[in-house]
Amino acid sequence: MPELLNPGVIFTLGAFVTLFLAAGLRRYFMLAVIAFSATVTWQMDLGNYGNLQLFGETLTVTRYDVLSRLFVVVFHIAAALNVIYGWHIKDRVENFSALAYPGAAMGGVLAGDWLTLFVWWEMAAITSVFLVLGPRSRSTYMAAMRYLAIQIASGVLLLAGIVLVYRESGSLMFEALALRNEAGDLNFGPLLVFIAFGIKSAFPLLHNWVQDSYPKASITGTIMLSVFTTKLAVYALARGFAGTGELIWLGAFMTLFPIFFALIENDLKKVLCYSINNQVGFMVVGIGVGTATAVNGAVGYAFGNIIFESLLFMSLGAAIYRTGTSKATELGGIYRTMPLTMTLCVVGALSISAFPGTLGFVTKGLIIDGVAEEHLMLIWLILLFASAGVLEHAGIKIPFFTFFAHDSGKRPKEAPPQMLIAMGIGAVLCIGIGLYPDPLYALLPYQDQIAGYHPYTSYHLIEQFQLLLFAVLAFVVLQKTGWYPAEVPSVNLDFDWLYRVPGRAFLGWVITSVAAIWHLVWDNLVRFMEAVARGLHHTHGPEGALSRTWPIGFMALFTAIVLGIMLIVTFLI
Amino acid sequence: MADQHKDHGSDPGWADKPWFVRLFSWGLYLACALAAAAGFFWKKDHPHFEAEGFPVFFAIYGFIMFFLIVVVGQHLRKLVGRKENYYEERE
Amino acid sequence: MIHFPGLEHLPALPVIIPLIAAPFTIVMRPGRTPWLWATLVSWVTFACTLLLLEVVWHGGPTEYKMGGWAAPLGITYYIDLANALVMMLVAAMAAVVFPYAYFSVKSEIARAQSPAFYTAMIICLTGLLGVAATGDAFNVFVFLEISSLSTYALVAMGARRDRRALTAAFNYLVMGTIGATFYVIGLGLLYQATGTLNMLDLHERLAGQDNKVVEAGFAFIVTGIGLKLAMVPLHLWLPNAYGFAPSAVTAFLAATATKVQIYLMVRFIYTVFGFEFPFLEVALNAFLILGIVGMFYASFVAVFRDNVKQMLAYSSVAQIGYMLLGISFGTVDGLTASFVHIFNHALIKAALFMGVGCVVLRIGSSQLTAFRGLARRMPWTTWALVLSGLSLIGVPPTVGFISKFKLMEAAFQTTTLIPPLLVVLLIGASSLLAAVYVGRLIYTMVLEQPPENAPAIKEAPHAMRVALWIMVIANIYFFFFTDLTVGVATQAAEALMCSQAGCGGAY
Amino acid sequence: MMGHLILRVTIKILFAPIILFALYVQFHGDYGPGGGFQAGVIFAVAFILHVLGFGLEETKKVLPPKVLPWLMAMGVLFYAGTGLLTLFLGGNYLDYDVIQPTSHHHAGQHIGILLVEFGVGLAVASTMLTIFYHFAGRVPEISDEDW
Repeated sequence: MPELLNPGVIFTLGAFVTLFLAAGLRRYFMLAVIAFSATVTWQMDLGNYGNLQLFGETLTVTRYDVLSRLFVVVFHIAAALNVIYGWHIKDRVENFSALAYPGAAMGGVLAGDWLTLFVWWEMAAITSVFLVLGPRSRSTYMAAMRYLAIQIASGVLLLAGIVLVYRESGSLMFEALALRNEAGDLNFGPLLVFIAFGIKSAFPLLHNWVQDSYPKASITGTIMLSVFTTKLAVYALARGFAGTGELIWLGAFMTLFPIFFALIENDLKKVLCYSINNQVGFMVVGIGVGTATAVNGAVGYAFGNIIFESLLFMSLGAAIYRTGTSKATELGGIYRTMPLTMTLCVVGALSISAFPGTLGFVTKGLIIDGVAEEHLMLIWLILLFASAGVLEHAGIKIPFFTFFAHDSGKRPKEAPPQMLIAMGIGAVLCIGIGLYPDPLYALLPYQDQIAGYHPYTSYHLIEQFQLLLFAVLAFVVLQKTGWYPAEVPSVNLDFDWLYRVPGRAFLGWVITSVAAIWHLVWDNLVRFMEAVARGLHHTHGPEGALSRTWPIGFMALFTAIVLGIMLIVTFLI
Repeated sequence: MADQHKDHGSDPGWADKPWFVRLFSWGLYLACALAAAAGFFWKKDHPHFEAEGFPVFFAIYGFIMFFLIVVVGQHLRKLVGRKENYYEERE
Repeated sequence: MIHFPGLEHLPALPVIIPLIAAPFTIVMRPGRTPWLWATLVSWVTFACTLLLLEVVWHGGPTEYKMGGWAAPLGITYYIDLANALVMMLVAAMAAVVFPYAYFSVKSEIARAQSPAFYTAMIICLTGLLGVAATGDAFNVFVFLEISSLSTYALVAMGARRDRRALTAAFNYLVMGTIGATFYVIGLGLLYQATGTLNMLDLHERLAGQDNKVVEAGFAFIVTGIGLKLAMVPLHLWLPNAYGFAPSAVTAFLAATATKVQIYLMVRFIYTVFGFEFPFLEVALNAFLILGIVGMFYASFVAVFRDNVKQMLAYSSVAQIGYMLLGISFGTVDGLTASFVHIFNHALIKAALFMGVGCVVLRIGSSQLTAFRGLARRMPWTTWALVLSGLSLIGVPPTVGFISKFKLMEAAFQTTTLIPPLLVVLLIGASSLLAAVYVGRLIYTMVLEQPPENAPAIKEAPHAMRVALWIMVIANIYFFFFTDLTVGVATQAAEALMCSQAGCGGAY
Repeated sequence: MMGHLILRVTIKILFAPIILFALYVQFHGDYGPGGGFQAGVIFAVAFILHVLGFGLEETKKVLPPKVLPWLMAMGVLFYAGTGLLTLFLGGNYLDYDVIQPTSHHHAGQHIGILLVEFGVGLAVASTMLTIFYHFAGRVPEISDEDW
């Protein structure tokens, strides 16, 4: 049985225990669970564990190898940071999700076979929906249902894909799949799996659930959501579809379009959600390229992104916690009273923009190098362009509009200590690993390649400084000339408009017309039945009792119809 | 949140003071100049693309692209911008 | 000279034992005695069916001549893996539900009626086992009526808690009688065409007959059994009957009654008729469409039900859709999936209805509002409901997943009216609906607060909790150990399908 | 009282012949048309007639309802017990031949079927009466004035 005890299982069991604990005790217990799971993981050697026999197939509950190790490590860090950050939270559901959801993500990362992956995949969807549901209002409820529907759709596609893949290959092991066969045609089973992964990693046009649901969650909920679901999908893509050419273009597009939406978005939470899309895009490109450098870069960047993205979310969250709004138009000028939060936010912003000396710098360079090595000129230019975009919306917009910009007049208190501690740890990791990246590099899957890589070469430094400093210069120029667009309270249409407005209208139309037809048929049927019953009533039966008998009559009528159809059809054939 | 009060502009913080703005601007210009200049002295050993050989490629690219994003991006707002309660009205 | 009956009587014993036990029950003193007796009987019967399954599994189909008269003249019991599995299932459900019933019955049924109640339960068990065991088509009708009549009485006994049980029972009686009549009319037509009632013999004599009489007989039989198994749109009796019956009855019936009818349908389609008849394809297509319609229609209704018993009853109608779907594929895999789901769904629904029964016992209502904050008030019951609810959705590691997986696997291999992939996606989509209504229940139980000033309540009595958790554990156990379910079901399906290709006998 | 006099006298006269006829049908069922089902109903009819003439309470004195479940149970037991007997005598369930294995005239079949038919008759008669007692003894839930 200890064979089965992997972090995913430990977290999940722990989550269920939290349901029964008193509110004050829960947070200590949650930290203890994370610490225990980390110890178990620490002592685990690379290899496969927990092999189960199930209808003649071997399931591998835990596959602890170089690729999954990195994700498990960073998920532990993120889960711990989140518990610390949300030390004040006493909500049972949120505490439950704070363990169950990372647990599901880790279980998925460690899954060695498709079936186990599927289980955790669905678990991640179900446990995270509680986070979206968190504040419990009508709009969050609707968003949560949309979120759940999309996540489950991903699960259903995955299961269908798994069945097909299993039929074809006869193996349930979660290994790399070929999206196309030798003739270049799409393989159907892998395609379904690909789309399932794509939904979770928010491929372009499948991305809207991120912006739709994440901002609806509570502050801590959003931070957690930003970490696990998409990164689990990134891992799954890296495992299943590394080197799939389609991913390069998908990823490149993913890095591009959020930039523009983020620019004009007023809700800073949503800006960060677009940033998630953009960031995952970088990883997807790396996975698509599929060379040792690129994959190292992709998973390394996933590691880094989890740290600095949540640092940004946390600092924004602290501002929201103190001011009660996430709108750029209503924030601003609060650096006066929240200097520490502001500083930590800037660290995160520098890091996500990949300024030298930060976590972003030492990981993003790998992806761009990977692309350059393959001489993919256009992609390379797009990624550089997207880097400027990252600087724009995550590096400048978030700290600038949250803490500086126009003075909103708000003078909130500094963030509470537990938040500062969590953000502080995140910031230390950003800078620490940025300056001394070797421990992170030791976790990357392709050690041969990384051994010869040095991020701090003069050329790399110059290139990065030129790109970023001149971009900042452009910002300053735009700001001074007044060309930089002012923030206005608005909501921006995105692809989700299609299903939220015309789709909804269409659905409403279908429902009303179906209802109309149904009423028509039903009323006539009832009238017909009543006529029949009244006819019988004249010759037989006592007064009343019509309303009582008609359900039976209705059933009898159906029986007669079924029999009639059966007779006609069998006679005619 | 208890101590928030509306008094626009009455209390310019340190970041809004002219000396800081000036210091920041000049610091940035200097850094940009240094970075551009450095491009002429250190060259990449094995450039993958010709563009990489051009000393201030990244500087120009970064500047123009940022400009482009902002200028193009704000026109997007005309296309997709809606009132804040756009969806609520429809639900 | 007295012979002690040995293994050679095994096929008949599961029917005889409860039959003989029933009259004793009616004259017992009300209270604990009839319950103890019924429990004992159910356990002995269960042991017999287990033994029978073991014998048939390893020794092949067995036959028992009633009164020593050989087929086709006499009534014979043919037991192959398909019936053995169904019989074992029915007896197993009885063996779990009967011990469970005591407290539930005590609170829901007048003490003076308790002997009658347990008598009816035992007779119902006799009837269900008889339907499954017999190889004579008319004998099927007799046992069908034995089980149905006792069921009507059992449903009506819910009247003490809710008077509407009487109407429900009456509706059920009318519909059940129509179903049985149709069955007997169809059988009469077949008898006219062949002059035999033995299933095997019917199959042989029907071969090559392609006339209106046989066709009409087929239509009547399918409609009749369809009504009895609550195939959409002939299901309307079921939700009320299950909803208003006493909890123990609902748990027992939901786990067994429709399952036996499904078995009977399979028996008629594959053993008595066969693919030689062109109308069989039509019937299978009808099952496909009605199955899918049922899956969605009933699930949608279930989503909006506020009474948990009725919600689960509608869910049963939806699940019958899955079973029909499996049959409709006309392949070994499809049939296997159906049998597996018969077994698994019995486990799931028994557990769910038993859990609801515990709530009814303690809170006195099966409305969804009664379940609010149940996790804190009755944790054991709640988590049993949660686990079996997950099983209903098909979340691993529960048996529900095995069912769905098998069904999807089977769907992929078929060529039906509807493209296989669409069928698979539809199965997935209807699971989503199951997730919605089960989610509603779980949400209410786990996340909502108990109503203000709710009186403190105890957990359900040990006997009920133990029985409930046995079912829940079975739900998980049979996910990991599928020899009994998938293994037996596959062999049973192969045997049934094999008769089509003509390899070996019809059994 | 006087109004029912003719009916009551008639019923008293018919009561015994009806039961006799029931017995005839019962035992005739061995070879000809008839048997336990019909006989049981006819048997019950005698008592039903009695109720109609003399009232439920009088008949309940003749045949107390308490006895009926026992009779029902006995009836079924006769039937099932015969089967069990043949089982213990070494035959199949309801294989009457083993009752008189040496007989050349299938005496076992005769005995067996008589026993079974008797059980059926008993069960049917008592069940019919139980149902009738319940219907006849049912107090209306809504009194006539409330209609």
